[in-house]
Amino acid sequence: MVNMEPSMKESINIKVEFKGGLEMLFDNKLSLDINSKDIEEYLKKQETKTEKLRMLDLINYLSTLIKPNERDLFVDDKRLRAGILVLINDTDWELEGEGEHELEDKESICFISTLHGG
Amino acid sequence: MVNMEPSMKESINIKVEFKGGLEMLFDNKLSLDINSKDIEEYLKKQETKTEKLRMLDLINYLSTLIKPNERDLFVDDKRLRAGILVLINDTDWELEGEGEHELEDKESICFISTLHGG
Amino acid sequence: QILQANGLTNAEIKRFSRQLLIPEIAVEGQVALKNASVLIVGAGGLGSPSSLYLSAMGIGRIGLIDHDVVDISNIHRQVIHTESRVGVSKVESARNVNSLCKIDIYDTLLDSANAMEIVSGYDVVVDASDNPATRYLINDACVLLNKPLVSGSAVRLDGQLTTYNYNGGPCYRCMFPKPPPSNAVMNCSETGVLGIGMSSMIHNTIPFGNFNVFSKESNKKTIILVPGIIGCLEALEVVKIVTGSKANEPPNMLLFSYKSYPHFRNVKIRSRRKDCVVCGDSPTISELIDYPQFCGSGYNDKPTQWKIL
Amino acid sequence: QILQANGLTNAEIKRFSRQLLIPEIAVEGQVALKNASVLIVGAGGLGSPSSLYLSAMGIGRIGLIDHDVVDISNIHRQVIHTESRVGVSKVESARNVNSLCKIDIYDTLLDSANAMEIVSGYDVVVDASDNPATRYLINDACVLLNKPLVSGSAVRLDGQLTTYNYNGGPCYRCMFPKPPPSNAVMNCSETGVLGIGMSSMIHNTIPFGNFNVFSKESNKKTIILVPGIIGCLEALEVVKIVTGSKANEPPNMLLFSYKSYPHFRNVKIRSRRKDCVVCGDSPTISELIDYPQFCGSGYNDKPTQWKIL
Ligand SMILES: [Zn+2]
Ligand SMILES: [Zn+2]
Repeated sequence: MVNMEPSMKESINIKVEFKGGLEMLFDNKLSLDINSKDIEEYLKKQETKTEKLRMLDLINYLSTLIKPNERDLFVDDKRLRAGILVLINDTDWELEGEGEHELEDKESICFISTLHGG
Repeated sequence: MVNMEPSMKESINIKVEFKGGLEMLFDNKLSLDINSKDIEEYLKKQETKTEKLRMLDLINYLSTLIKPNERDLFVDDKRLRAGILVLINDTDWELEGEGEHELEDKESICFISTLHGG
Repeated sequence: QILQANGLTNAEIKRFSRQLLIPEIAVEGQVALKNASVLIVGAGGLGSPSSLYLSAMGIGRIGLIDHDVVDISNIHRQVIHTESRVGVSKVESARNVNSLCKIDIYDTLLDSANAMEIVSGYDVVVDASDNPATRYLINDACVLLNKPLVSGSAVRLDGQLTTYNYNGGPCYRCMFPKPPPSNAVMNCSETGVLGIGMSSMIHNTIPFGNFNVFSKESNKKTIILVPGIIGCLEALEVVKIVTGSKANEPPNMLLFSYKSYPHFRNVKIRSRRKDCVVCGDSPTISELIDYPQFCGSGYNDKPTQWKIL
Repeated sequence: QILQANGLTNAEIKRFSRQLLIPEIAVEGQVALKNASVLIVGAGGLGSPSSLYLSAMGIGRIGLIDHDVVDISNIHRQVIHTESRVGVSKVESARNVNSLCKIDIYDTLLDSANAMEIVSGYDVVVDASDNPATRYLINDACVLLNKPLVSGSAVRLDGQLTTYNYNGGPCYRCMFPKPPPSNAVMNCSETGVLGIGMSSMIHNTIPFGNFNVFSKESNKKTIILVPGIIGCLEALEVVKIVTGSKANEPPNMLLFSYKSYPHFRNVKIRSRRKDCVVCGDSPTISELIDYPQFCGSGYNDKPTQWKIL
């Protein structure tokens, strides 16, 4: 901890869930525990690190966990692809700032692919 | 507040819900907000006030809100009648001490009459 | 029918292809469903959808018991004699639902004298009955015979669903050691509120596909959607038990309430009670008892007296 | 039939006595159900239980549209010509389900040319379809005609349920302004995993009471219980809309997941978007468009190409 940058905040933990088939993109895992350090490390490499840790950062980090040929089933030009609903603590992310929403410790994020079948 | 007894704790609030038909005993109210002062006042009258505020005290207080001729549909000899399941914060009260459970602030208590029809 | 090495016939593979392709079911799950037998007690609002969906899922054998089903002979004929019936569409209809599923019909009242023998012939039991005496009877038979019990109920606008006697969870008696007072079982207060000749017994028909169920009780108030939903969910519990995925759940009860938002609520319930008189460590009940006496009301949902709730 | 002053016939009072006695339905609710008309788009896994339960609840008129239903003429005949059919039990069966409910059958494909006329004839619309193009089509027609839209879907082991365009809530486009890429719609990765001749199209029959539905797609993988549950819940949404109790709920979506515990999850969703192209304050869509082109896949659930998901 001696080398910790003074600007660096404590790391936070986020629970990410996948529903509606999206779990198949993530090795059939229904949920992942994500630490903010992992996201920040990815952002540093991309040289896109900003002060805040936003939903969009999480989405782009998650896309790196997907096989390259399936990535367009999750993201489309660095944004979430159409047809995926996101819940932040069981509430539609549209009510919570969407991609600009700043991640908080212990937040629960759920990605749901909409279903069209019947 | 000048006359407050030194032993008296701050009052607590409890949300009580009724399901499975029990709401009909309580004027069709699906939920009640109960303040511990109301229960304590009742217990004083009954001269049964103890240090702790227990689930049994709540049950006996609630029975006073029911019409006398319907009271045996909720209590049986000062205990909850058979066939009513109690949840304390969405968990079976058997896991939480049943009638001896000490009430806490903001706890959610749910009384459910078991259903036999089909 | 050609039986493949995987244990399914070509007809079954064709019929269940949709769910065979789902890894959580797959051939293994489908074979487990085919080899499973399920007893459904009650062919009313709960038993109709649960039996229909269990047969559609591919359960190999279903027992259906209900003494109160006027059209039970009808069901029986439709299921067993489908191929010889007149009218192509009717044959088709019955065949599509049931031809791959054997259905045992018991046109009788389940009681202490016959329950052990009937229940012993099945892997899983579905309680779709409508009175406490039958519910305690089914529970004790399931505990004595070590069968998982999927128990659903629906009254008025509420529904409840629990799997008892399974995987360290409670039995019905662990949850409810004493039966409710019989005056709390019947709910007749609103009878006659309509001001139209409804004071006598009203015959209610529960329509459900091929299952036409008749009931004499005017006190079984509900909207058919509530047992419909709970009945489908009873079938789901059976599928989870048979395919093994239910084993990952803690003991729980699902509550449905039309009046509450959200409608569904899942709550954690107790484990098996060591002091339970039937499933505990030192049980005092080792054979079936007189349940109408124990409950103060009979298998017909007829109370000793009716009071207001 | 004798019509009482309350607006119900004696047959209706007898038939619906159970729910007439429930204050939340009562005569007022039953009359509202009787006077209501509901269009169900799709007669597959969702449409079968929702139509069956809506008719059982007492909805006065149901429209059922599906071009892909092989046995639709069968349903038509069973519903309309019940009284003249041979075999008493069949007549009974059909009568019990439907005699008090008028059923309009549309053996056609819902598209931009006919949707406005068909949808305009109903009070509430149930989306029980199976592809994005139809879902956007239904949504736009409902917004343009100001009809509440109960939308259910089920794929694999998941289900979703929302009521759109109702009481200040969003429309389908408010939630999903852009259609999903067509490669994300089809899910064919597991086709053929069984190693048995399943590479060609497989004919799947969805059995459901009198409704025998045939589907040509091997890609519509699900267990019949998931659309069964969602279909029942679609019927529930309609009943809540028609009787008025739905108005107390905030905009929400119910998620069902077989793999998750608990299975149900209710989530709060956005309100109507002021910038929505069809239901917003300055809509740019004022008539139906070409939905297969908009979605890159047609009304038949056939994608332009199949890719892995
Ligand atoms: Zn027990
Ligand atoms: Zn909109």
